[in-house]
Amino acid sequence: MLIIRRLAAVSAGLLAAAVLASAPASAQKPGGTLVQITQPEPPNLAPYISTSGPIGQVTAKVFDGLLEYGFDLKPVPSLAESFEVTPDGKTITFKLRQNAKFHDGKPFTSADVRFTFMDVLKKVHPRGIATFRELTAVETPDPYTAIFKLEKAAPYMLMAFSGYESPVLPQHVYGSGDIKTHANANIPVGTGPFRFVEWRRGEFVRLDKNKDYWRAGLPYLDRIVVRFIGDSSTRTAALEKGEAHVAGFGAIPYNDVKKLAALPSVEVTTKGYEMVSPIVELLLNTKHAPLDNQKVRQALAYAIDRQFVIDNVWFGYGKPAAGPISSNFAPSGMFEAGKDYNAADRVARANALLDEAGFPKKADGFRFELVHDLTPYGEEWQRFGEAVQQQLAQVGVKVTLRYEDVAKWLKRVYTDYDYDISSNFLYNLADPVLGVHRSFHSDRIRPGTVFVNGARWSSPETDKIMDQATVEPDPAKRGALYRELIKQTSEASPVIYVLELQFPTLVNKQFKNVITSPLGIYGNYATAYRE
Amino acid sequence: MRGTALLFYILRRLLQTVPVVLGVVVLNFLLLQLAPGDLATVLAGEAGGAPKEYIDLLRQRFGQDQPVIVQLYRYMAGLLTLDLGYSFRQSAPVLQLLLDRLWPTLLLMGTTFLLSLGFGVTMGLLAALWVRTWKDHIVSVVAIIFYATPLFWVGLMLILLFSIKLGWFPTSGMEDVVAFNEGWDRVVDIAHHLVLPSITLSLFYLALYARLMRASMLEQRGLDYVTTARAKGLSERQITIRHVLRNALLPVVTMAGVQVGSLLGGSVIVESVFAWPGLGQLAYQSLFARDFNLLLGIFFLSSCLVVIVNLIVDVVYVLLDPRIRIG
Amino acid sequence: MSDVVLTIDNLTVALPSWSDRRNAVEGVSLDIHRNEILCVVGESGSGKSVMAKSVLRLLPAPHVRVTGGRILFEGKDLLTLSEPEIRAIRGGRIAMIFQEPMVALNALMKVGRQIDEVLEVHTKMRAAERRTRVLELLADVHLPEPERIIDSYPHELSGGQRQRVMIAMALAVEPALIIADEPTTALDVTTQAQILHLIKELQRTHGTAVLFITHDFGVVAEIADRVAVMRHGELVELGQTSDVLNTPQADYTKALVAAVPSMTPRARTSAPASAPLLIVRNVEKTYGRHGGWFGSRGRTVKAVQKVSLDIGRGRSLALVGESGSGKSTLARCIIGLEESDGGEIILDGEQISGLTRNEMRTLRRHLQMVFQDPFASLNPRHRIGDIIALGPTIQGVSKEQAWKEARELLMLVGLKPEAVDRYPHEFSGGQRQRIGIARALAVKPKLIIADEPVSALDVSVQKQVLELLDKLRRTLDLSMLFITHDLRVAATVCEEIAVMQHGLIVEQGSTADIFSNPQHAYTHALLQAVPGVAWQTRSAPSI
Amino acid sequence: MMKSFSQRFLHNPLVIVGLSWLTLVLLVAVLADVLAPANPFAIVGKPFLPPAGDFLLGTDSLGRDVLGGLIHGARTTLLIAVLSTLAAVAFGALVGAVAGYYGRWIDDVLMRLTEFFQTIPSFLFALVLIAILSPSAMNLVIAIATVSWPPIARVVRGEVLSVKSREFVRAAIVAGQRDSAILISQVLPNTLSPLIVTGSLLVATAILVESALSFLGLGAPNQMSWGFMIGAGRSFMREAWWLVTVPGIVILLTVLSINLVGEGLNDALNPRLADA
Repeated sequence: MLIIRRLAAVSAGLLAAAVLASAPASAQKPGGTLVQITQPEPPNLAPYISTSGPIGQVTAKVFDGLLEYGFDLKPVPSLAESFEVTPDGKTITFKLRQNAKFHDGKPFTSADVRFTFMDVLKKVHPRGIATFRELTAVETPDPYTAIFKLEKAAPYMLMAFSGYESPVLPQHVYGSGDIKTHANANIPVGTGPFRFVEWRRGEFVRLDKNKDYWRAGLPYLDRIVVRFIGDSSTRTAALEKGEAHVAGFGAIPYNDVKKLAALPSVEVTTKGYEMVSPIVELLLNTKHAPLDNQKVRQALAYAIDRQFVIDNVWFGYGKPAAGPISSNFAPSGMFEAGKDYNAADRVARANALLDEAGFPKKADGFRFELVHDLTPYGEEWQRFGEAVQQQLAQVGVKVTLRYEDVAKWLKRVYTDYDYDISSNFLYNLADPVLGVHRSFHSDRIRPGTVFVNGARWSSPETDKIMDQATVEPDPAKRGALYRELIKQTSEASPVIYVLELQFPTLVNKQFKNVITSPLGIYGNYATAYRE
Repeated sequence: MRGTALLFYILRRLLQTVPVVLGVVVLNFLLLQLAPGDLATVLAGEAGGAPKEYIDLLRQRFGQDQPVIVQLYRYMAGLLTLDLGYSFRQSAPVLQLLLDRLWPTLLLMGTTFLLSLGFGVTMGLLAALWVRTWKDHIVSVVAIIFYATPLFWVGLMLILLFSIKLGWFPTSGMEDVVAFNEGWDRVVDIAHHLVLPSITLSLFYLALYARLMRASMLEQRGLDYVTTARAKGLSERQITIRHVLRNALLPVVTMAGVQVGSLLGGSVIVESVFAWPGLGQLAYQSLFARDFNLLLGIFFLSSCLVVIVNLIVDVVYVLLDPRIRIG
Repeated sequence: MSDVVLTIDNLTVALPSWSDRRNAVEGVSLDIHRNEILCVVGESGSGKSVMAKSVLRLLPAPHVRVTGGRILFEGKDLLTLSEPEIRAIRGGRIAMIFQEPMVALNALMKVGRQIDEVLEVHTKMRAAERRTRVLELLADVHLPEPERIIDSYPHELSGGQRQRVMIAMALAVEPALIIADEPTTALDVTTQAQILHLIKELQRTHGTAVLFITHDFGVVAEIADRVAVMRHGELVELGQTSDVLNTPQADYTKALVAAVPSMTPRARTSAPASAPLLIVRNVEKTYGRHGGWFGSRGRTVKAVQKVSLDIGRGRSLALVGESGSGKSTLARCIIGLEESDGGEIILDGEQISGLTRNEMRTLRRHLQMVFQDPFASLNPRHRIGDIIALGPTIQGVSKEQAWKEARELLMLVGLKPEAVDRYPHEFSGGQRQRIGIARALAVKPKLIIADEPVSALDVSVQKQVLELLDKLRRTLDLSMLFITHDLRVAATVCEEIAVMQHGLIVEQGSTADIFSNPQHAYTHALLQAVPGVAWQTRSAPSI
Repeated sequence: MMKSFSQRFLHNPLVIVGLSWLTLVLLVAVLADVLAPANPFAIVGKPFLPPAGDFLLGTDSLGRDVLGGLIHGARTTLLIAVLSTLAAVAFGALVGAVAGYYGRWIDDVLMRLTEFFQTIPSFLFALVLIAILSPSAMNLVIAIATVSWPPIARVVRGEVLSVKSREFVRAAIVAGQRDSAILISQVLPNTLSPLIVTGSLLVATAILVESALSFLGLGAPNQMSWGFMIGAGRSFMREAWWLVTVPGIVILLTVLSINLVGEGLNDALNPRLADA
């Protein structure tokens, strides 16, 4: 089937009006400073070499992408006014906006696009190396046309053009010198609605309004200040006192979110993570006995009380996961519930499976012992580990917890594979090719590469399904392939899917229109305003 | 005469500290090599996973593909020219990062130092003057409670009471980031933010100095020269101020020098509770990010800081005590 | 009487509840007259110092306090004065001089300023006038270069100079009474003589009354107009100096006077032995060679310079000198506590200098030592039996045998054999020194080195210990090297004397020769400096 | 004659208070399995039950019994603190004794080493050690001991220096005792009292360090300890005050008691200072 989608060249003002249809137009007066809490402090402000979450929370306001996305995950125009995909899926032609300028006053042209994708993202961007692997060239017949040439069709690529994922860089700034240690790594220059002013380390980044933004009349806010506060209860206090206005991605402890939600001044939303779709999982080392036994793995999956974890560890901000693919993909037909590990008699089933597998309970009530390596990402992960420890104890599995720092843990799980169980949360991202394949495909068993197939489970069948889905342009066929993948992987259970995390984003009610896309606080806040 | 002697003494002491500081750096360098995992994996981890090519690229960039001895040699060679390397994680030269964070830490530590020393000495002095009265008991009990309370707990309780319930002080940070104050307003604003963290960090040391000062005062008051002073007809007040105080200060000065290192350690906790943008927080972050260049830089800087403060303390000691020979 | 300056009337001072006796001073009454030096003499624990301190109410309250009596001064009872009133008297009308000038002065304040304080408190003089006065005072106490001394710190002065500063301080505002609490005890004998002379001179020129506390009858003989003898807090005897010294009435006074070591030199008791037991040849020792890695080059002190001496079998030699003369260093070199830098030490034909600790071990049985401080020389955590038996067990004697011998030794030194099971703190100073002697004897040595063995003891105890040492030496036919600063003691126990000064032996010979005809100026000065030398050579009680 | 040591020690009311609390904590630690037989990590009730209900001190964020945690925590906390102190005292005393007794270059080398460790901010150093070794009870002991021995070494060295110049040591040399024997039988026993005082105070410091490390999330994950409880409860400070307050007060009381007893020991061992 032939996909030609053509977006009407909608003017920026019209687009804004359309998105903001629900808000009363009279309230949108310019001015105000919005304070966002980002945790932890970003290591740098170079989103083209690092996809560390906090970086994007800052730089998505400074850099635009070629496209943005609606809550339905459909592309909307940004620096590209429109694009066209040839039927074979091997050529994408972007028509670029003509009035966009970088913060230093130089105009934005197709040369910048070619530089960004060919010289930077494809070479040094951690995900870009994979996402744009099929990209062979960017042709620039004129300053406002960029033609992407692909080796093979890559339908997922179209989901990766946001300012967060693929920021468009000015060639005249980043083009000279080594991009990996570029002087502007911490002084970002883009076309976005806010320009970078100052980064006082340990304290804040200050972004001021870009007066020459290509969307006339935008942004409304005068300034965005991104604050970094190391201690979680202090972050809560800052939000409570109105010293800060926006926080997301777990910056506020889940238990405090409930309390803050009760305040008249704070609004809580779980929207804005549709292109992220994080899933909390327990990774099982399928090469370690007894976890090489499928029955044992299934038994462990049954033993987890998902609702308890959601209620007591994430304080309600999640829903039970039904497989490797998030229910956020239901609209595109790629989601279906897998094997039901949440059945009412799950504990009995778990015990039965373990007996069957040949691990009877011994005199002390335990069948065998495992070590659980906790994700060193904060205290809820520790509590999660403690809850899992108690739940597995109920089916006779004795668990010892091990807590190491990030580097040590990553090395243990993804390089040395010296672990039994580890907790983690992985993003599904905008497409299963980007976020899901990495957990199961045999070509993703790569010692030293993190957040890939650490379970080291693979089968020729699932490899084949994924290879087909990668290049399959027909959404319906892709959907069917992925539903089959869900079925097979949840039966094999190399990974126990616990819950779909619903990050709460807290916004002070003085501010409106802050969360306007599936990228949430990775958005650019161009249309946010203060009442 | 004595001035030049003092200068030579300072120079000689500085020279003596060089091997100590270098030793600390080498020790830490080797210690950090023992840590499994490296910056490349952390960076890749934070990026939510990355291809192997990318991780190898990072390793090569960080010089981690070289043998340890080569890395050590390169680092030490750089150190001699005050080049502390580059923090790849923070994308900035280590020296610049350190200098950015140095002054908030110095501000916090300096304030704490003065607060704890000033109030501690005063409290100890008063307790000694009121010895065995109810006032002495109150001061002593307060001091020992401060001494026994975990730092972070005090910080949390102070935030709860003074920021959240009473709203007198800001919860965190070093200045109001919405207002962007300039000039005098900024000074007032920073001072306002400084109150709670410095009190939190001060309490323990205040208690320490108060107790030491009290004991030292009492010990000195039993010595013969005090009896001499009394036999001269001096009032107790004169005896205390002219004779006992200076003698009693000597052990407190020594202790204050010893405690500088621990003060830096305590600031890790306080900076984390109050989001104070200092070296302590930077150290904690860089440790978990395996940003070794930065961490080594922090160790280097804090060793220098400790050594310099110790030197200052020794100089103060020399000035206070004419018996110390510095020739 | 009009010239009575101070009257102590039935004074009683209570000790804290946990002390071994109730009162430090019990019902003491005394008068001190104008232009008079009254010596209060007594052994440690007699209450003499407490009495002196109670005059100016300087007792360590609240534990030690006056519970009865009056102290009348210029018509007022000092014990009932208000704080400001007593402060006006302290340093103004009554001044005090203490025993240890090093600790009695504030180490962190220039001495001039410390004298100046007295003037500041008690006069209305301006700063410049006060400075002139301080300089005058420093000159009055015969300190050289007052302009330099005034800006010196106490540690920059010698012990004698410091005590002169204390005296200048006491004289600053011409007090009616000076209380001197053992002001010369910490000083060397020649310095002591100078200070005593100074006090007497100043007292005569100013007509001041002086209450002088001391334990030494020699000092009494030297300086006192009248003497009060105290024992256990009570006044035993009070009278004119010559009466008390020459015809003491109370038994206690008699015993004390008798215990003062004689100035009569001891005669040679036996013919010289054929070969000396100990030969010391050209021994040298210099301190301060070792600097730290980065340390400053310390000053070097030549403690012992090419010293030679012999001790015959069964003979005793006294090594006499003041502090810093190198006598103790020489003793430590001989016993192997320090390594000499040069020269030879030969014991009974065997070279012992330059031996390692291990090589020295078997030779230890020939050579033992009695230490100075009976409180520091016994390990407080060991039983007496263990302490005495240590040497023999190291030499290979069985533990049972060593303990059996320890019991016998204890009897020999006049203690009960049961003492083996007790700990040092249960014994008095004299008893401990007896234990120290028993320890030295335990390995049956040929030579004993006694390093100031009686200098920390009261005079009556001192006499007993000296007698014991002498008796043992003669019955066991030991040789002895006796280190002392006190010529009187040396004369009591040794038939030969070597005088040391600045690391050199300046004179050596039989005690009798040296006493009757000193050759070296320093020996002469030492002899002259012995306090009460005139009185002692006149009436010589013998052992 | 002064009052005996035990008289002076036990007649101090503050010492009695401190000793009573420490005895209680010690008993609880020893009898933990009897007093609270359940696994302290076991989820036994609803989360966040306030104190004085079914659970005397309430439950925590996962429904674990706070009282049970305190009881088992006493064991872990004391064990970590005491073991690390013992290790620090043993090592510090060895270094200090050897440096003080042998002097010269040995002293120089060892004291440089000590200085070295004192130059590195100790808490930071402990953090690094834990990060490298990974958090566990054993590693906490190692880390805390590693950063706390230098003061002990200094105290012991100072004492040894003063004791070794005393005459009874010379007497032992003169008697022919070997250096090692002198160090062990003559010198070290006489440095005990300052060592005991410093050591007892070090236990208090160790408890504080352990709880601070736990607060930063570096406590031992499989042992219930007071520091762990505060670390786990700090986020819920406002809605469940007892989670942080109760273990915080317990730590405070314990550290306080150790200090009181340590000071009492000091006063009783050095009567001169006490009477000043």
